[in-house]
Parts: sequence; structure tokens; C-alpha cells
Amino acid sequence: MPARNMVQALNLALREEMERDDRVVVLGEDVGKDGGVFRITDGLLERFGEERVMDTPLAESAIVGTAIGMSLYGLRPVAEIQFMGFIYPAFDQIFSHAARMRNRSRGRFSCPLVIRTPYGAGIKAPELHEESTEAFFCHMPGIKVVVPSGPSMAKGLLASAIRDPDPVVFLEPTRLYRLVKEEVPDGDYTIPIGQARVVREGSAITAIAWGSMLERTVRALEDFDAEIIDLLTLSPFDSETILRSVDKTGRVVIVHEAPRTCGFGAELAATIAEEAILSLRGPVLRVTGPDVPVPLAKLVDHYLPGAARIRAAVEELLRY
Amino acid sequence: MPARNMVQALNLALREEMERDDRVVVLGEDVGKDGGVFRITDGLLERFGEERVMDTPLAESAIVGTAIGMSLYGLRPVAEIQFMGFIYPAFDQIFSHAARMRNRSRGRFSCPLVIRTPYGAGIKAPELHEESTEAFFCHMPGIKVVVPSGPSMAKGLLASAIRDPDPVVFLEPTRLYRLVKEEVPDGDYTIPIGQARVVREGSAITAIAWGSMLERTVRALEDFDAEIIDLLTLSPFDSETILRSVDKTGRVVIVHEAPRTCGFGAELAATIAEEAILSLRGPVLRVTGPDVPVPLAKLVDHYLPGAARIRAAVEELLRY
Amino acid sequence: MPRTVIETFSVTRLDILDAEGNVDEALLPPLSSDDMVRMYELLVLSRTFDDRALSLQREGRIGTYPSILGQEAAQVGSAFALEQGDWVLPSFRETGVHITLGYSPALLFQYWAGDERGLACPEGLNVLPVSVSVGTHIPHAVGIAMAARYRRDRVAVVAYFGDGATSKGDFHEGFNMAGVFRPPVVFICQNNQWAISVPRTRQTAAATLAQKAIAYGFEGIQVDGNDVFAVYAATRRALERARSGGGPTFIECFTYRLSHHTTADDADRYRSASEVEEWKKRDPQERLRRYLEKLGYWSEGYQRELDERARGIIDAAVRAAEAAPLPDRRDIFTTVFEGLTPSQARELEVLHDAGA
Amino acid sequence: MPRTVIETFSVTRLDILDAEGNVDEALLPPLSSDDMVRMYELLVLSRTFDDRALSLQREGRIGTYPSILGQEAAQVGSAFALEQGDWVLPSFRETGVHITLGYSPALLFQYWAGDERGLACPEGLNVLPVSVSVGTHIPHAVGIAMAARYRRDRVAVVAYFGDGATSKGDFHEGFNMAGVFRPPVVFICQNNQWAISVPRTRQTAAATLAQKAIAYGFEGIQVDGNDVFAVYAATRRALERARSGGGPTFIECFTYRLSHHTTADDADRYRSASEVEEWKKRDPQERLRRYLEKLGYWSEGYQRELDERARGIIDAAVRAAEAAPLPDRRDIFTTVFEGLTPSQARELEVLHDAGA
Ligand SMILES: Cc1ncc(C[n+]2csc(CCOP(=O)(O)OP(=O)(O)O)c2C)c(N)n1
Ligand SMILES: Cc1ncc(C[n+]2csc(CCOP(=O)(O)OP(=O)(O)O)c2C)c(N)n1
Ligand SMILES: [Mg+2]
Ligand SMILES: [Mg+2]
Repeated sequence: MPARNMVQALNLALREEMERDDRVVVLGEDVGKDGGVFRITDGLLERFGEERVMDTPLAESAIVGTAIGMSLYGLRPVAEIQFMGFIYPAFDQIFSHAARMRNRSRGRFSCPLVIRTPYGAGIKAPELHEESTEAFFCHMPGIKVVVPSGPSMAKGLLASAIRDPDPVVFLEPTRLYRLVKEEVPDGDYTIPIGQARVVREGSAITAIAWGSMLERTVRALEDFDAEIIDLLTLSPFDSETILRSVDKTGRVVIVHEAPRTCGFGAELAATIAEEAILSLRGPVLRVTGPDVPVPLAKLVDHYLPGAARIRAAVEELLRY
Repeated sequence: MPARNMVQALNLALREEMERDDRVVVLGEDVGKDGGVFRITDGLLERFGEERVMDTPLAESAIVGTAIGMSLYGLRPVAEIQFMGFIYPAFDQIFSHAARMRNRSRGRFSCPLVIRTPYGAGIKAPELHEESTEAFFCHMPGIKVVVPSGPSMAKGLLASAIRDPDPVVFLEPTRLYRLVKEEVPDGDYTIPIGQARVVREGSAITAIAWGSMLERTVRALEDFDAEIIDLLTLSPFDSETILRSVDKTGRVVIVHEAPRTCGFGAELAATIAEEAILSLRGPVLRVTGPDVPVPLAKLVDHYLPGAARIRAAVEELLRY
Repeated sequence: MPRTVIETFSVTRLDILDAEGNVDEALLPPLSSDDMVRMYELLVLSRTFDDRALSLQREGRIGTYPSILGQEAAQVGSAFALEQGDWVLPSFRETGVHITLGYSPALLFQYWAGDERGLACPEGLNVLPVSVSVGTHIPHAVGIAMAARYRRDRVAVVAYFGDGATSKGDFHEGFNMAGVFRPPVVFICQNNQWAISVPRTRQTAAATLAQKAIAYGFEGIQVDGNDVFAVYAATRRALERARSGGGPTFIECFTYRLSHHTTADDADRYRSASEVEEWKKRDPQERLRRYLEKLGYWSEGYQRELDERARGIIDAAVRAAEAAPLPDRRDIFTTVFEGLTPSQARELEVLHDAGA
Repeated sequence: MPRTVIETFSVTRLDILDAEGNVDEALLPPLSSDDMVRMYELLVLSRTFDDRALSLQREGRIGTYPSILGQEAAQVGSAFALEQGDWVLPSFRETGVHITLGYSPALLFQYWAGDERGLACPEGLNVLPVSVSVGTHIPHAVGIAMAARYRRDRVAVVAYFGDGATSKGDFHEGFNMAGVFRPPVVFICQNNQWAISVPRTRQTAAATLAQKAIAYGFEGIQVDGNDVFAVYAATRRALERARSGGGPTFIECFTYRLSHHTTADDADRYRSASEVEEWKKRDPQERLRRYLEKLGYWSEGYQRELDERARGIIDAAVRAAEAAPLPDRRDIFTTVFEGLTPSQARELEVLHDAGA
């Protein structure tokens, strides 16, 4: 299996899915000739032509809106939003239409589409280029939310997202795009949506993370007997894997880079407090970004959860 | 003190604040000549003229966007979004601009504005007329979120929201508009933002609710020794009052009408699981809408948390 | 290097059938007498539905309902031009379109009574659910049309919306996308002069809505929206253009909402009775009646018979709608995703057990 | 009742100074020779900043930077027409505007180096922070202008944005609002022919961007954006109209982005070198230089002296920016709200204690 970084893995997934299924089309700003500002769609225009790889005007609501239309007609559009910070103009289309068309029509119409977008902080880019507001999309019945944590997960999950019968918001941790290479299988290879992955078994504590925080959590907890869960799908999330682990360890730390209040960590903590209270030996701790907008380059490292804060939370928990 | 329903209370608050402060202006769809589809702005156009009461084109993003501009210039605009289900087109303006202008300019500019909108289910109106997606706005650093639970709270909180130096999303439970009358003081009367209210003291269980679920929770738990908290401000929320109560009761049920996953109840439960774990005698239970879009009239009553479900949760908790 | 004129544009308007029932023969589209009679019957049937819906609402048997009174020609005339297989995206005020397309009136009543099953478009028809959120369905029409063209299907797509919708960002983004990609789409705006209480002149400073198409590089045309032949002719031409690869067209139907915005509205708060009276004189049904009378296709007896037939259809539809069993409460879960999520599965049980 | 023309429109273009440095005297706005020299110096200073920013980025001393090369006249010419007290809403590519308005270059460097303090506009200037989110600041300009008019302040408001921004919903909603309320606002689009890799012709099917104003009932005009006099004249006239209650104007500055989109972009992937070469011949600075030379205001010695002065200013600005102490990490909390929220207060402590 060739070693690939996440950009290559995502590009491969798109190419293979487009080859496999002529319903798959790609649209967005600069996805064609330029191959995407991160090159995720590189080479697709040359290979599949203008009808399947569409450079659109600068209009996020219409990118998602036309993708919805295409999906209603039976295509499987993959829309790129150039950065997650520019997905908000399309919020209404996602919430009011993509998420609801199946329900609104009692199953007669549906929106099998994928909205891909670079996600998260750590690349020292301008404002709104480092967002991680996944929780918004997890509060939308009818939308699935997927966050890969590395090249091979990225490939398998993107293939699954494209094949999924329902709309998927697919968040690509920008910081990981070229950070590591991994063995990534060619050909038909999928990772199921809705299943978390136990990255490392352990018995003293359960650490839950996703996206670019996973790598950071794994490194931070090298010297601890921690069970580390890579959530992968945030909506619908795999509570079983989490609860099983919490039953075993009795201690939980949740790590995410989004601001704490109403971040996805809140839902995880609430689920645990609801379903596993008797197993808990201490508080459910969240190590998150603070309740502020993501700062620019000079201060962003004070925003992002770092190894010290992750370890401090674990050490605090181990005292219970 | 005259008895007023919530419509009258809100109308009075607007009129008095506009009289008090010529920076206060009102804008939105049908807020002028028509007085608002719920009549909240009735009579304001006649009294304050077209420069201060503006019927706008049908454009939510621009309603909020121009309100942002007005607030940047030093006015105190109160923008009405006709129903919460139509706030999503303005999501980007709220998230990317209203919430961030102060921070982006390091305090040089700010956005003291209020976005009012009818909120919540129970009036058997068409789709998107019964939304309660408050959690979205609680995950926006820089935005405050306020939900009154009755006429007098409504008046005092709206006055505070208008005087607040930062942007406030003010959610008006539609079902309560004309449900009850209360004594509502005339004149300068405010309820502080950020403080919850203990509606009823009790010692066996803490029930937390807001908006139209408060009334339902109070009625459902008449026969229980429940301490009932009316949250009033969701962001920033009053964790002190909650934790004090949980310390006393050791049992918590949270009631909201929004879908469960990533609803605001998740944040409350997570905060409790983080800060009061040792006081808890049982799980933190959430009684909420299910993870589905709000159904139309024929099924909406199966969506909304009812007294039976609230009581069932309390009874379950009392077994711990 | 003086200040030079670099582009010029004009906006045209089409009128064929006037308020007295006279037609401009030169402009009359190819319609058989059967077609014209059928159009008239659809106008009557739509109005009969509308009337009944208003009574049902007053009796509490359906919820809030938006009347189409005065707009029947814009709806019937445009929908009449469509072909089997075309895709239609209504706003929330298109009873006449639904009825012309053969969408079951019973389903419509069911929907307005608050039952989502009324929006489950029967197979064979491609009518999207109503878009309550004003104007936000416009980009969908563009995407559907792009997909149809990609599939080499000779399908056209029509999106309906009101004058208020032209102020929305999605109108702009969708129109601009349509201009760039030129898919087979037709945009039909029923400019009924009001968006709830906001008059057309305060909705936009543009002199016409049709001219908004200039911003997107395709044709915009205004038609007399109370003239069923003008609406039909313009739509037909736009559909032909769409099908033959000529790209999008924007049609502004200049019409009037004779009733309140919805049953929840009181239009007397914001507009004058005299304005409404003026527009009543331009009634779309009456002018086609006059024309048919001149041609000898209309008589009072025929009208009585027709009214009775229409009432019969609508009565039956109401009966069918009200005879439908209540939806199962589990229905709120079953079509959110293709399958149930784990949390939904748990919630479904709670719902089932506690029942409240 | 034939198909009648009901509206006609035209779009004009203004050119004053051509690429050879010839002017149309009849159209030349009232500018003293000092003004013209000052304009030239601002063009040079802007380009000097731009050049330095590109080097600093290569050296890793600032972050991603968007060059204004080729667009200096559109920026300097328009900003030159503004008065003290006017409000300005830049997009993210307006170095020339900032510099013309007297916004400190040191603050700009600080900002591009990733320090929010660079956007804290000094008192006395009303320049909003850059809007990274394309086009979404347009409605703010409308609101500011409405507020200024309400206050009876003789203030005008100018919003800057690119050709790509014209596709955004907020462009439309903001423009439409401006048409309806007619506040003192001027919209300046730098049509630099590209939105990253998307050429103007694929951004919209409209022949010009200026014609988009037709949709909103106010004037749109195209000007040669590389002609500092045309830009100035059009802006001045629009500002006068705004101040005198004449409402909004849309100015399309027809120009070109000679550099990559930003330092993170590689324009060679999507456009031809020959196109860029063609546009280099229309360089805005060179043509004003030629004109000044003809008038006798320019010499090689003057240019050398000017370049040196500009470099001195920019050097000092870089030094000042880099000498600024790192922002305090607590700064991430202090301007989110007027005060700290309870949860922020707790978080601030964690941040302080754990430090990572
Ligand atoms: C996005 C959005 N905003 C507000 C509303 C509330 N609303 C319903 S209809 C309407 C007016 C629509 O006017 P128009 O587009 O002219 O259509 P008409 O009602 O005249 O058919 C408004 C404001 C809505 N449904 N959707
Ligand atoms: C809403 C939004 N979408 C996407 C982007 C990413 N982006 C930054 S600049 C740009 C192109 C802007 O083109 P234009 O408006 O012509 O301005 P120019 O860069 O040419 O000055 C894009 C797509 C963004 N910043 N904001
Ligand atoms: Mg209308
Ligand atoms: Mg550009």
C-alpha cells in the first residue's frame, strides 16, 4: 500500500468514487482548474471534464443550494466550501433544506450530498480560516457529520460519505493535510460512518478526541494508561463505544478545539452523565478552546488545547 | 401595576426604550405599518416615524447586516426576524460579524444590537415557524442569548438587552405571547442578563427550563419537591445558581424543546458533570424534543416534551 | 475618451388578453379551443379550492392558508405550458400550479391541515415540497436543471416565487449561477405587489422586477400576470429555450394578491380598499370568461355545471383528506434519514412509552 | 397589446487618463498639481508597501498577504476623494486605501503578521477591520450610512470589494436595501478580472458588473480602474451625490490583479502569462508618471528621491511593527464582550496556569 498524506488520500477517494459512479460530481470555488486551494481536487477537471468538476461563482449558499438540487435529481454532488469559516452563508441551505428534504417529502425526495470543508486551527491563516464549529451541524437532525483523523481514515470515510444516502458534512482537519503519511489502500475501501475507533486501549481513563486533536491527545498521553477513542463520526455518534470504555475506566476527558460552551464535548459529557453516571469516579472533564473567536497567528497557540492542558486534566482525574 | 400579556410587555419595553434613548431604532419585515405579524411593534411607526421604525425588504441577512452597520455607528438597533426559522440566512452575519466586531477591532468598534425573534413550537404554524435552535447562538463567543418566560421577565430582559453593550439574540416564546397576563411594571425596569431565577424552591430535585418549557415544567412538577430554575439567559448562563441547587438536591432534570443532540441541555449537563459530580445521586436527565425536525400540527404534540415525560424523568431520578 | 455608453438594455412586456376579453390575435399562442376551455376550468377549480380552503381554515379544519385569489392566471397559465417529466419548485402559494399539474387536491388539504404526507409528491410528478422559507429554493432549481442536462434528459425546471423573494440572497446567488451555467431553468415570479405588508415599491427600487435579469446576463420579461395567454406564451417560449440549450429565462407575472397574505393576516391594516377594487376589475378568470363567451364556448348553464363539477372534486378531496387516518406518531422519526440513528431508535421508544 | 418596451437602460464608462499618459481635459476633475503629485506619491508608497510585504512573507515575517499590484489607482484614486469623517469598509486587499487614508503602515504590517491589534483603527479614522469573508461587509455599509443620515451627519460611507463579491447574497441584499433606503453610500468594486482562479467571465454572465446596479434602481458606472483620474472623478461625484441626499452609486473599477491571488496562490496554474503581460502595459503608476512628466512634475531624480522616501517610511513601519511587544495572551479574552463572562474568567485562569 502506498504511503499518502491526507491530501493525496482525499484526492484518491474522489477520483475513485467518480470513476465508480457517474452520479458523483464535484463543485465549488476553485475546485477545477486550480485543483482546490489545498489541491484536494487536483487533476479531477482534466480527468472528468467540466460537467463533473465545476468551478462555481463565489457564492456558498448557491454552491450548497445547487448541490441540493443535483442530489434531488439523483446525482451525488460533493460540494467544497473553501474554508469552514465560509460555510455560514450556506447554513440556511444546510439546515432548512439539505437536512429536511427527505422528511419534508416523507421520503419521496432526498439529498445524498457531501459538503467537504477544511476545518480547524493551527495553520496560521487569516481570520475565519481556522474554524471548528462542528457542533452546529451536530444539532441538525438530518445531517451527518464526519471528521477524519488521518489519511487512511480520510479516504475510507470520504468514500462512505459519498455513498451515503443522506447529506454529510465532511470536515477535513487542515493542520493534518500534509502532516503525516500513512499506508492508504487503493480501490474499494470504506470506513463505516457512525463508528468510533479505539486508537489505544487503556484502563485508567478514557480520552475522546477527533480530527487534529486526536494526534495531539495521543502524543500527550503517551505515558498514561489511557484508552483513546477517535470519534470519527460526530453525528450520529457512537455512544456504545464510549460508554463501554467509560464503564471500564470510570474517568473521561474530552478534547476538542472548538470553544467550550455548547461544543460537541458538551453532548458527549451529557450523554455520559446520563447513561454512565454510576461508572464515573470523577468529573467529566473537557479540554477545549476557550469561549473566544479563534485568535490570529500570534495568539492561536494559547487558544488551542495543548499537551500540558490535556495531561493536567488527566492528572486531575487520576486523583479521584 | 397593569396586567399585560407578553406581546403588550414587549411592545411597552420597545416604546419606553425608544423614548428613553434616541439611539434605539427598530427594523425588520412588517414591523412598521403592520406592527409586526405578532403586533410586538404595534404603534411604534406612528409614534417614532419612518426613520426609527423601518419596514425592510425581505432579506434576513441584510436586516442583521444593516443593523450591524447601525450599531457600529453608535445606534442601538432592534432587528426583528419574523420567525426563528428564518434566522439562518442571517447566521453568517451574526457569527462572523456581530459576534466578532469588537474582538476583531480590539474594542474600537462594537455591535450593541438586539435580534428579536419569535421562538419555539406549539402554535401549529407551518414548517420553520416553530424552531428552537438556541444552542447555535450559545456556541458563538461574542453573542448573548436571552429567553424570557413570561410578560414581566420579557419586559425587563428586553430593556436590558437593548441597553447591553454587546449583541443579544432575544428569543420570544411564541406559545406564551398571549397565554397569560401578569403584572408588568411601567417605566424603568430591568432584569439583569446573566442571572437565572429560582422559580420555586425545593430539595429533592433540580429542574431547569426556560421559555415556554418553564410553564410546562412548573405545572408538571406541582406535586414534587422540585427546585425549579428559570434560566432566562442562556449565554452567558448562570452556572452558580444551578450548581448551588444541584449541590442541595443531587438530582437534575433539564427540559427543553429543541432536539436533544447538542441542544443547550447538553451544555448544562456537561457543566454539572464537570463541576458537581460529587453532589450527584443519579444521572443528569434531559427531557427534550427528539432528534427530528419539528413536525407539523398533526404530530407536533408528540415532539414537544409533555408533563408525563417530565414527571417520568423526575420519578426515575427519585429512585436513586 | 469621453464617458461612453458601453451597454444598453431594454425590458419588454407581453399582453395578449385584456380585461374586456379582447385578444391580440397576432400574439395568441397556438392553443386549441379545448385547451382554452381546459384553462378556464382549471382557473375555476383553483378558485374553488382556494375558497374552500378559506372556509376550512375558519372552521379550524386546516391551519394557516395563503389564498391565491387573483393570481390564478399566473399559476394556471404557466403550469399549463409544462410537460410531463418537468420539475416544478413551488413556493407556498401555488395551489393553481399544483392543480394544473394534477397534484391531488386531497394531498394539498392534508398538507394545509398540518400533515407532512401531503407533500409526498406522487410518483410520476416531480413537484418539490413547498418552500416555506422564501426564495431559498431557487438554487435548487438551478441544480436540478444542471443535473438534468448532465443526464441529457429533455427536462425543464420551473421555480415559482413572489416579489418579496427577489430581495433574498438566494435569489441572487441562484440567478447568477443560472446565468453562468445556463441550465434549462425558468424562473417565474408572481409579482402580486405585496410581501405581507410591504408593497412592491418598497421591496426594491427597481422599476420592474424583470430588469433584475440584466444583472445575470439572461432575459427577463414582464407579462400581464392576469392574462392567462400571455403567461402561457411567455412560459412556453422560455421552456422551449430551456430545452433547446438556450439557458434560463426570468418571467415577472404582474398580478395582484386580492386576499389577505394568509388567513393569519389582516391586509386592511396596510393597504387601501380602493387599490384592491381597482385590481378586482382585472380579474383573470373573468377576462377569459369574456373571451370564451365571445367565442361561444361559455354560457351560464355551462358555468353552473362547471361550478358544480369543481365543487364535487373539491368536496371529494376534502372528504379524502379528512378520512385519512392520523399519521402514526413514529412517522416523525422515519424519514429524517434513510434509517434510524441509534439515538432516534432510543427516542422512539421513549415516545412510544411515555406518549406525551 | 404588442410586446412593448417598458424600460431601457444604459451603462456608461469613464476614461480620462490613457496608458500613454494623455488626458481628456474636458473630463479632468479639479485637482491641483500638488494633488496630482500627492496621488503619484501615494501610488508609489502603496506599491512600496506591497513589495515589502511580499518579501516579508517570503522571509516568514508576516503571514499570507494579498498583493495589490496593478490595482493601486483604483485604491488611491477612490480614497483620495474621501473626506475626514467618512466611513470606509475595506475588503482584505486595500493596502492603497489604507495608506491614502493615513492608516498607519505599521499597524498594517502588524495585522498581516497575525496580530489583531493592527485592526484597532486609530481614533479619528473610521476604517472598519478588513472583512475576510468576501462581500459580507456590504450590508454594514448600508447600515452605517442609514445611521449617519439619521444623525444628520454629512458623512458618506464607502465599501470596497472585488468582482467575486458581486456573486454573494450579501452583495444583493445590501444593494437592494441601499436602493430602497437611499442612504449616503458608495460601493466600489475592484474588478481585477479574477477571484482566485475564477475569471470574471465565469463569475457572472453579465457583460459588465456596473449593470448589476440596474437591479436595484440606482446608478452603476464602469471606470478605467487603472486611471487614477477617472476613479477619482467617479468617486467624487458619487460622494457628492451621497452627501446631497442623492442616494447610492455603484462604481466598477475595471482593473487587473497583476500578482498571485495571495502569497499562498500560484496564478500560473490557471491563467496565461500573455494576459498578464497585456495588462502590465496598462500600469496605473506608469501612466500617471508619463502625464506628470509631460507637465514637468516628474524627473528621474525626483523618482529616486521619492523611492527612497517611500522605502524610509516602509522601513520605519516594519521596524515599528516588529518592535511591538507580543500581544498578551489574555488579550484573546478581553475584547470578546465589553466585560468577561464567568466562564471566560475561569478559562482565563486555566490559560494562565497551564500555559499550553
Ligand atoms: C426567509 C423567510 N423570511 C420571512 C418569511 C415570512 N414570510 C412568509 S411569506 C412572506 C412574504 C412573501 O412575499 P412574496 O415573496 O411577495 O410572496 P407572496 O406572499 O406575495 O406570495 C414573508 C415575509 C418566510 N417565510 N421566509
Ligand atoms: C465568503 C468567502 N468565501 C470564500 C473565501 C475565500 N476567498 C478569499 S478571496 C477569494 C476570491 C475573492 O475574489 P474577489 O472578490 O474578486 O476579490 P479579489 O481577491 O480579486 O480582490 C476567495 C474565494 C472568502 N474569503 N470568503
Ligand atoms: Mg408578493
Ligand atoms: Mg477579483
